[in-house]
Parts: sequence; structure tokens; C-alpha cells
Amino acid sequence: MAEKAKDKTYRLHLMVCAGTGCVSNHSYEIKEALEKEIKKHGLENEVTVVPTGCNGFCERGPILVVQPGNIFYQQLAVKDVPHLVEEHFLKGRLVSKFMYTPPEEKKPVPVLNDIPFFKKQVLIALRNRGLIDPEKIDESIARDGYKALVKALTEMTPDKIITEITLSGLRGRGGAGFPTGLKWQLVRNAASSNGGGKYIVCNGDEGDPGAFMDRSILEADPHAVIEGMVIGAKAIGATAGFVYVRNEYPLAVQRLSIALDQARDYGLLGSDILGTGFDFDIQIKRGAGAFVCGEETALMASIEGRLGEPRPRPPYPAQSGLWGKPTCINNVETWANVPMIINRGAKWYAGIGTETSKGTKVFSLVGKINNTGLVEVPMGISLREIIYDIGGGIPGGKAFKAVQTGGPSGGCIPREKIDLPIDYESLTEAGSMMGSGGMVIMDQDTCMVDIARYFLSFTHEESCGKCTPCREGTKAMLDILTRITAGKGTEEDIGLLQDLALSIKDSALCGLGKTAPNPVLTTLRYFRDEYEAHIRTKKCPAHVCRQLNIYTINPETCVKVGRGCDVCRRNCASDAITGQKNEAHVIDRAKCIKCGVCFDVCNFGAVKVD
Amino acid sequence: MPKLKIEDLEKIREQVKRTTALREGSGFRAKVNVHMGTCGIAAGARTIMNAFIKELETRDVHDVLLTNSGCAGLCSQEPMVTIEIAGQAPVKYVNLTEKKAQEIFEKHVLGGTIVKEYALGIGSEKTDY
Amino acid sequence: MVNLTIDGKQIQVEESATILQAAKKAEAKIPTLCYHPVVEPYAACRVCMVEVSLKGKADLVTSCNTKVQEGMDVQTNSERALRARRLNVEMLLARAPAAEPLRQIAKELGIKKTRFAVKDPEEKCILCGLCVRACEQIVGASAISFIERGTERKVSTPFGEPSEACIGCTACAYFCPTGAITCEDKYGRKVIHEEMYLGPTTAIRVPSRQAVPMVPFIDKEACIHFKTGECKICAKVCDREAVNYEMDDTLRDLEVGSIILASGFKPFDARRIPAYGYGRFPNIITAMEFERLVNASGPTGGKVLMANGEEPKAVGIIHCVGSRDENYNAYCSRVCCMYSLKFAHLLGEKTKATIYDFYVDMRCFGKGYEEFYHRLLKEGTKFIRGRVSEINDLALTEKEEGKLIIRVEDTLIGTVRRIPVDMAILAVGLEPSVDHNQLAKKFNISCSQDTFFLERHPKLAPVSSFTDGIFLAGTCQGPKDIPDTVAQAGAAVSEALALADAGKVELEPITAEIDDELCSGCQICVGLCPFTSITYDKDKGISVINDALCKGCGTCVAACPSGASQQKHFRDAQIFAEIEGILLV
Amino acid sequence: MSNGTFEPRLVGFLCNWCSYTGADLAGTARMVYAPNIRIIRVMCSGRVDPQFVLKAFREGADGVLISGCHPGDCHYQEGNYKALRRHRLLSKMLEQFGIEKERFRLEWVSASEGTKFQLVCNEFTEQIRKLGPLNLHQNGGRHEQGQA
Repeated sequence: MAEKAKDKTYRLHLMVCAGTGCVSNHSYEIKEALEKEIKKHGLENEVTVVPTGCNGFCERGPILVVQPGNIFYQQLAVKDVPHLVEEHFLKGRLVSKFMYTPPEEKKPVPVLNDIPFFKKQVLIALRNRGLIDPEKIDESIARDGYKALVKALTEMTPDKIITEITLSGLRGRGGAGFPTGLKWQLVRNAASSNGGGKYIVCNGDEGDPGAFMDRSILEADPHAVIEGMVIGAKAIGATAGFVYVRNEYPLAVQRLSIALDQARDYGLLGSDILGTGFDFDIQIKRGAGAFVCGEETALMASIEGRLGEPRPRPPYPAQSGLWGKPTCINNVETWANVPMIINRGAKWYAGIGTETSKGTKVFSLVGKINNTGLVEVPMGISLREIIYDIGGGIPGGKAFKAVQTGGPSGGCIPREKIDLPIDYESLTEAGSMMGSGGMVIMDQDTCMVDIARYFLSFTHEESCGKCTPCREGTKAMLDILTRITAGKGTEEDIGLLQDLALSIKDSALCGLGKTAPNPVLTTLRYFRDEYEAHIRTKKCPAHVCRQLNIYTINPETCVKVGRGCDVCRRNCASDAITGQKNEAHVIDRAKCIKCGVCFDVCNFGAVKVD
Repeated sequence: MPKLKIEDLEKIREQVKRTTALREGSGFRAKVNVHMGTCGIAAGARTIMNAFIKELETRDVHDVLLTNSGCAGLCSQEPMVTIEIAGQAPVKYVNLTEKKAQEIFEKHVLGGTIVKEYALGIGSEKTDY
Repeated sequence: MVNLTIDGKQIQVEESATILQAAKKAEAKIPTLCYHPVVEPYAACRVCMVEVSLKGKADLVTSCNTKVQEGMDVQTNSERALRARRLNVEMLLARAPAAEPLRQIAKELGIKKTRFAVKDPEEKCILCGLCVRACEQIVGASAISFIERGTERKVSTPFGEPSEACIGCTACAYFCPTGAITCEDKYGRKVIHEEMYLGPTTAIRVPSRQAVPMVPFIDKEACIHFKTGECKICAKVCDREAVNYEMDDTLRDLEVGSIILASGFKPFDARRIPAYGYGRFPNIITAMEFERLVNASGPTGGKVLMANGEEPKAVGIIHCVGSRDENYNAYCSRVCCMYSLKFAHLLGEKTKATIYDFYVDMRCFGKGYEEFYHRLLKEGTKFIRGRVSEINDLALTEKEEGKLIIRVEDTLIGTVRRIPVDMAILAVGLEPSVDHNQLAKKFNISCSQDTFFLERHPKLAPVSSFTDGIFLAGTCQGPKDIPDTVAQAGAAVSEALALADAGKVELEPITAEIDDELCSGCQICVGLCPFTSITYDKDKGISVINDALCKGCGTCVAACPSGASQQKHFRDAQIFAEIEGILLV
Repeated sequence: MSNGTFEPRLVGFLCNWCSYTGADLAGTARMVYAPNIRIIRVMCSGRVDPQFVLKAFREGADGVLISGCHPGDCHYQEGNYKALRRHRLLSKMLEQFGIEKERFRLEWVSASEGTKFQLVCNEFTEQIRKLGPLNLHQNGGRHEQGQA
């Protein structure tokens, strides 16, 4: 059956996104409905339905791309399927009502490549997204999967591979941006103690809030990661590899397991790979979702079955990693880039990006942005292009205020720096970092003190507690920030916060602690006035910190527009509102607990917040 | 499953590529567009479509894009096909039968010679894609 | 060697040294909390941070784990280092305000009060992880670890339940710098003779203070290293490198002509008689403990003292503890009367105490023994004839307050008496040694009713066993005093020497033999012989007996279906004739 | 046999190391026990051939006792276990011959158990006395007629 399907030529390929985002939006139901309808119309020999990895435009899921033609349908529901099948697949008429309409335009855009979200993207790590069924190794092979592996195993020496990676300028996509070629060289040169052996590790412990590129790659193209790891193993001389992936990514774990099994069946993993005499195999290690396990030494401790907490470096994993052996740890995205570099050459790869940062980077766009999703863009692209051209701008026409890059370890970049070309150095310069590629967009309604507090509460929660600065320091900073957002801050607090932040950055043990103060430091740097407003005038300019808000009801609006609808009084949790129908309602400030419910429920804008 | 050798990998690649090539969206030397509006289907466009699919399969051709579209506006002369060789103006054929389709495929799509007796005209409007 | 500068001082240290070790050499003081020289550095407290400049790049590092490098310029008290150190100490202080070493460092750094929220003013744990590392790296048990994350982090056993991995070594409490981990003293009884029974023994010790040779040994049962493979502290501290873990008990095979068993006795366990209160009341001690106490090399230097360090004013000696008692051992242990008299004499010599001696019968059977008893009578020891029924501390009168009361029926005057004393000595009897039964099995020796080894004949072969070449000496054969033991040992040696001197041994004449003509080669006898003396001769197709191995039990003869096997002197015909003979009448 | 009170004739096969010494002990200790038992010394209870027992019964014994060392104490390591096995099997066989199994007894008597030997002898004698004579000969089992 499978053999037959392989040879079958179909007129139409319906690429249904089966990334986690779309799956949770019922894309598997869509797939079933499509198959049912197609069969109903007797088209099963002409049209095939293919589940793919994440398409990236998660905001618009569930997504269906029709090939050939690259027709992009979005936000489908099961009930839409019969109509779609009949119109498009049977009668050949495109159905524009399921197409995407960019925010500022009126006409829907039928073709995927014409949609601004996709137009500016350059796909390397995500090259196979939406084009293959990740559970079928053959489709990956058809898209040149394992071609680089053949090249690396038959035509290249380990040194040649490392030279190629070094020349490509590829840097670690996990955050710190350490040159990958150099890392490989270090591991290759490291003498393996006690009995030899080196390890390859793929770090898929993606923990940043709002970041999901590792998950997407593992879901959409697990073979790219496997291939990258085998090439890396050949380069450094490793015989065993581990993929450390969060257990909260069941789909990624499942697809990766399937991919590993298929690769093993094909002899692309295991002993004597492709008959070249090279041995290498990969195991999946599932993490329990501790953020700190994304730190390489903690990750290794976790793989070894020990308490997942970091240890001091040096020794670096390249010298003494898993079980004391030299170990090469790279991020999922880094590994996914490797086959392309080997295939198309370092020169091609180095031609993309900026002077110091080559290639592309995958970012996850989340927060106050129209096009939430996953984008792969060349290094050096400006924030403006990402936010406005790809991301489609801020919803509701609100003003862009800042973007948090690099997750809780990164920092906030303000509006003034919107034309910043993105690469490792420029982001660090701005007080943030590349991180794993999370981008949280914030609009005018965001309180920067509250944002800092949110990220601190995350790092405080996720601190392993080993070293004093991170354990006690994040707590101390969180206490101060909570104090400020509750209107109880003092002038000294800003100074103390700054001291703490700098000292923690200076003295924490691992990357988690060293970067934890970044949100505080950048918000202090760019939005100091907001801190001061919270402390001096006890006001939150964005009205986010409710404890600082003062709610009042405009009697005129209340009576004239709302006719004293009484909804606010009924919803008030603390009986602070008095008034009757058709009369102006009044909030008793002494009783008000500032929960903000009245503001939220008032349909007439009579409740004011100050 | 037996372990693959390097040549096997290449074989799989070639084999699967044929079926998935459609998804790539570029690199075709010709595009065959069967007009499959209600009128077209009623006039037998499905047969034409299947004829082209069969041709592609039996001749093992992979660089020809077979697709369909709606009514071309000349319902009386359905079934219709537009054939567009890369870089050339599209040609419309009308009143097709299975046999005609085979001939057109062989002579025009593969051979590059327009089959004038079935053609409606050259250089009509371009399709969207 | 590596050259570096610490606080402006140029020094040279080994390549493997850490900055902290180098600083010690340069006499620069760096405070530490989570560092301990015998466990791996942890770099968690971040108090030992110093500023290091190398190749024009300055960075803060933890000195406990950072190795020195050529050309390093270390500032232990730069402004940057101090700022981080102060803040870290101040934050730690908010966590564990009751931790003494932390407060000390805070004081030295001029921190009077922490600016951060104190959760628990009594908290002592600074999460330095020394206990966890000691348990893992030194003890090798890994019974405790950190649980939870961040500020909730704490040291615990798995699931907070008593851990089976814990071997109770208390290393965690020992390593804890703040006293956050304590251990309970389960042996609340602090008595002067604790050396004998109380408390876990140390893993390295000399067998006794008068041991020859006076060499310490490692007790494998108590040693952590032999439980977990870690620790090795003794080797680390021994300058002479005399500690050897490889040394093992060796089994040596010796070929000997005869064996003398002198496996001795064990004292009766006085705990088996609950009424005598041993183990429950202080100052009730056994004869062996008293011997230790009164010994000049003992814990008190030979002084007779009670648990509280005072001299007793009245002492009772109780005879026949576990001997001549149907409930325990029916036999007389023979030595207790005489050693009890000796104790009474020593007590009279060393203390001013009133001495009571409770006896059942005074058995002074040896040479000069009776005379010694009469001497004691004259010395003023109060002899009371009667078996002690109970020793307790229930005072009925003020005079008895705080004393041990010995209840006894004085059979000479026919009344029950209560004698208050400060100390009671239990004259425990003798029992065969602990591994007596295994020995009996191994050497195939029968035991008499009193469970001691049985001699071949009480009068004619008192030192021989039923097995040729195995002789008995001393208390393994029955309770006896030192002169008797010496005499018996001499006799046993003589017997053994007589055999050796003859240079030959007469074989048993009663071995079995197989008649070649009758043997059918069925091999039934081969499997039956416990001495593997029968083998099957394939060529001849018959079984063959090795005379030297055959012990003459005759089991094979009884089983031989063809009557080929016969035992000399116990031939079937002989026994048949015997049967016929005895049944004639 | 005799008129008046029946005096059983018992044969005892005693092992040299335990039971025979035990009997010796009973003797030297001047213990009084039934004089009915006639003792044959063997080196080990394992030497007791079932034929001996049959022979004893044929020759007119009313009861047969085999006595050896306690299990585990055998001078020859395991001869008494062999005796135990043979006793079990032979008991079954005797029953088929019409000889009550109570007439054939196995006892463990150690060298120090003079008292036990005394007890066993007295008890066994009483037991057989109650059972009465074996009377093999009256039932046509005379040995003059030969064995089957």
C-alpha cells in the first residue's frame, strides 16, 4: 500500500498544518473532513491530503495550503470543508472567503508567497515546513534530506566539515551565539578521558515564555535535526547522541521518535551508516520542564539522571561534558541549519546576514501583534520589518511601545530602536540578547514595570536555587517590583534594584541567573520614567497596575448614555458602587478594591480610570 | 527493512520527488490547466483531466504542472485546456476528447509544436498563477 | 608552576591550584561558606568571589573552583568583588539569619542588618550543600539531596521520608557549618564503661588497649568505605600512607595432621534475666565490665567508680547469673564463685564500700581456694546465702532512695531481705562460644547435653573427640578455670605430638571392599559415598574403592544389590550370624 | 515361646558413634531399662541393610530398632539420612508382609543421650508387648520352608 502510494501522482496536494498550534485548533478534524469530502466526490485518486509541520502563521490556524499553486486558506472550520472541496477541488474555483486579508487591505490574498507574512521570510531551518509530511522519511529524502549526510560521510573529512561550518559563520541559535564551528573544533580536539567516546547533544529544552521554534522544527522536520546531528557526530568523532526535549512537547517527541525509527530502519542511524562504516545513534531524553535544564550543564546533569542544576564552567562541556566526556551541545535550530550548509556550501550561507551574524534566525512573534507566528528571517533585518511587514503591525492601531527579545533572559527594546538591524551584537548592545528567538511585542497599554515584574516572577519561579544571587536575588528584585507596582515603592528602591541587578548579573553561577536581571536593567534604562511615576505619583501610566488606579464614574455618561444600567453595581465584588437604574452610579473609594471589574463591564465608557 | 546504501537513498529521492514535485511550485517547463467549471465538468473535463494524469504517469513526466481552474467563459466549446510552455504565450484548446488530449500532450506539451487544428487561439489572458 | 599576583603580591603556585588555595599561600583572606577542602567545590554561595584580570579582561569569578592561570591578577577585595560579596551575604542573611558563620562574615563585611525580607528568623540553613556533597562524595550514600526549586529549595531525603539509603553516619550533621542539621543521641546513657557495650564503635581502632601487636585495624562492618566505596578520609589524613583498603581477609589452606579445638566460651548475656535489671539501670554491670573497670589500663585507670563518677558505698556481687538455673543453664559454670571472691577482695582493697556477696553454694574446689574464701570471711565481706530474685530501684524507705535494691531470701536465717547498694556486679556464667554449633558441624563433633563439645570418654579419653586427630582443650569442652584449661591444653598437645612423633597413622580396619567378580558396575555405590572414595573403572566395568579415603561407614555395602561390596569386620554374613546368634534364646 | 507374660524379643542396630555410645552411657550411668533389646553394633546406621531387618524378623524378633546420630550429626556426614530413607521404604514393605509398621522403629540417639536410650528401650518394649508376638512361624512363614 505504502509502496503504491509512493508512486501515485496526485493532481492536488492539500497540505494541512499539523503543528501543535493548528492541531489544538482541530486541524486533524479538518484533515478527516477533507478526506471524507474528497472521497464523497470521488476525487481520492486525484487529490491527497498531507499533514505537515508548523506553517508558522499560527495566528491564522488551522491552515491549509493547496499545491500546486500555493493557495493559502486559513482559519478553517469543519463546516467549511464541503463547500471548499466542492468549489476548489472539484470545480476549480478558489474560495476567497477562506483566504487571508492583510489588516490594511481589503482584498484577500490567495497565494501564500504574496502574503506579507511569508514574503520576507527566508527559510533555511524551516525549509521543509508545510511541504512534507514529517512522519514520512521518504518525503524528507525527496526534499534533499540526508543528501548532506551522504556528502559529509563520503566526500568530506571531519576537518573539512568543521572548516565548512566555521566558514559559514553559523553561531549557536540557543542564545549565546557561540561560533558553532569553533565549538566543534574544541570538541574534536578535546582528548577523551577514561575510555574514549564523545557525545552529541541536541538541546530542545525550550522554556522561554512565548518561544516555540524548537518545537516547530522538531515537529515539522525532525529529519533535518537528525541529519545535522549525524554530520556533527562525524565531524567531532562522537558515537552517541541525545535529543533533550521537553515532555510538554508530546507531538515533537512522537514525531522525533517516528523519525528516529525510520532513520534507523533505513540505516541512516545505528551501526555502519549507509555502509560507510560510521556508527552513530541518537536517544531521546525527555525533560520534566524545568527552565534551568535548558542551561547546558544542568541539561547534562539531567541526562545523566542527576539533579538538574548547573555547575560552574569551566570545565566546558567541550572538555568535560556528559559523564565526563567531551560533549557538543547545540540547539535544535543550529542542528537544523547544518545540512543546508553542507549541501549548499559555506559561501552561500555566509552570503546571508550581517558581518558578524550569518544566515537566518527563527523568531516567534507573540504578544500585541497581528500576525502571531513563527518566522524565519535573514540576520540583519530590522525590527520594523519584522513587526510591521511580517507581523502586520499592532492590533487595534495602537502604538508600538517595546519588544522583549530573548525571553525572560533578554531585555526590552524601546520604540526608538525600531530600526535596529537584528543580530547578536546589536541586541546585546541594546541591553537585550538574541536568546532562543522569542519576540514579545508590547503596545502602548503595557506597563513596563509590570512586564519586568512578570519576567522576574518567571525567573524567580524557575531559578534552581543553587547559587545565592539567583535564588535570593530574583526574590529580592521581585519583592521590590511587586512593591512598586502596588504603589508602595520608595525612591531608594530604584537604586537598590539597580545595584541588585548589576550584582546578580556579575555574580550568578549560570546563564539563567546572569541574564535574569536583563528585563529590569533594560526597562530601567529605557523606561525609567515609568518607574518614577509608580513611585512618586503612585500612578501607572498604562493603567495596568490596578492597585494604583483610581476608578470613577462619569455621572453624565452613566445617565445619558448608559441610563444607569446598574451592571457595574451588580458586578462589584466589594459593594463599593451605589446607584439605581436611570441614575448616576458612584464608586465609594474607601470600599473600592480596585479590581477593575466595573471598568471592564461598562459598555458605555462611563467608568474612568486614572 | 534492509539498510540502505547510498544509491538506494538517491533512488528513493528520485521516486518520491516525482509525486511531491507538485508542491514545489516552480521549475516546470509547462503548465496544463484544465478548465473545470460546472460547464467544463458537464462537458467531460474530468475525462480530459484523467487523460493528462495518465499521460504524465505513463510517460514518467515530472516537470509539467497539471492544474485546474474555473470556467474560461466559453462554455459552448468546453472541455477546454490552456497550455502554457514556460516563457511562451498560453494556448487554449477547445472541444477536447481524450484522444485529442493525448495528442496535444505529446505534440505540444512534450514536443513544443502547437496542434493548430484543436487550438482556439494563442495569447489569451493569463491565469492568476 | 604558575605565576600570578594576588592583591599585589607575586606568588607561584602549582598549576592545579585554585585561586582560593593560592590566596591562602599569599595570605589573602577570602571568606567562604559552601567550600570545604575535602569535597568538590560547589560555587553556590558566591561569597568567595574575587575580581580577576587576565589579558586585559576583568571578571568576577568564584575563587573556590577557578583554577589559577599564568599572569592572573587577582583582587580579593576590589570594589566590584566586595559589592557582589556584600550583597550576596546580605541576601543570605535574609534567608538564614540564625546561621552563625554567616553572621560572622556579615559582621566582618560591615553588614549590620539585611535590607531584604526575612522569612524565618530561626532559619539556619544557608543551602551551601555541604551535607549533600558529603553524603554523595565522602559517604557515597546519596541519601539526601536538594528538593524543590528557587527559594523553596531545601535539603531532604526522597519524598521527605526516612531514607533507606541513609546509613546513619551523621556526616551531614558534621559537615553542616551552621548547625541546621543535628543528630539525636539515641544512647542517652552516658556511663563510664561505655567503651564496652555502648554506642557505635569507631571503624578504626585497636582490638583492646593491651592488644599485641598494638596496631589499629579497620572494622569492615562499621567502615563507611566498605559500605559505599567512598570516604577514605583516614587515607587522606594519614601522612605515612599506612592505610590500605586492599588488604583483605585471606583464606589459607594448611595441611595438618591433627587439630586442637580451643574455641572457648562466651559470657552469659545478663539481659536474658530481666529481673536483674541489666541494661535498664545504670551501675548494674557484668563481671567482664567490672574486670575492665578495675583494670589499671581501663577507662578509669583502675578506680571503681559509678556512672556519675563517684565511688560506690555499697556493692553487691550476685553469683550464679545464668548458671545452675533450670530456666537458663542447668550446669555450674565453675569459675564464678572464685572470681566473685576475687572481686570482693579487690573491692575491699580499692574502695571503702560495704561488700555483699550473694551465693547459692560456695564452690571452692581447687587448691588454696577454700583458704581464699576464709580470708574473705575475715576481710569482712558480707556473705548472704540465697538466690537473688530481683534488682530494682523502687525505694520503700528514705535510706533506699537513689539506690539499687537487691531482693533476696537469706536461706540461712530464713527471711526475705532488701539490700540497698550503689553498684551490682553480675557474676555471669559461661556458655559455648558464638560459632560453637557451626564448628561442631564442621568437625563432626557431638555435643553433650550442656551443649559443650563431647569428649570421647570422660575418663579414658578426656581430650579426644570422636574424630581421630581432633582434640579438645579448654572451655569449649566444658566450663573450667585457668589451671584446668592449661592442663587440658597440655594434654591435647601431647596427644597431637604423639601422632606426629609416630609419623604414621593406622588406617581404619573396617573399610569397605568390592569383589571384582561380583560387581556388576551398576554404580549405585558411587553416588552414595559421601567421601567420594568410590570411582567407576570404565575399563574394567566395575566400581573401585580407594582405601585411604574410605572411612568405613558401610552405606555402600547396605545398598549393593549384588553383595559385591562388603565391609571388613561387618560383612553381611557376620551380621546375619550375629542376628541369628542373639535370637537363639 | 513362653507361657505367662509375653517378653518381646527386640533387635537393635546401633551406630557406633552416637547411639552405641549413648547406650554405653546409659550403662555406665547404671540406668535401668528393659532387658529385652539385643544390640548389634554397626559403624553407621547407613550400614543397616534392609535384609538385616528382614532377617531379624525371620529369626524371630518381635521388633527391630535402628538408631543413629541426629540428622546433621552423622560421623560419616550423611549415613543417617540413608537410613531414614530406607526406613520409610521398608516400613511400607513390611506392612505388605503383614508385619505391623510399629514393630520397626528408627530413633536418633546421640552419644550424650543415655536417658533417651533408656526411654526409647522402655517405650518400644511396652509397645511391642501390647502388640503381642509376631508369630510369623505359626502363619507358615517358617524359614525352614524357604523364602519366596
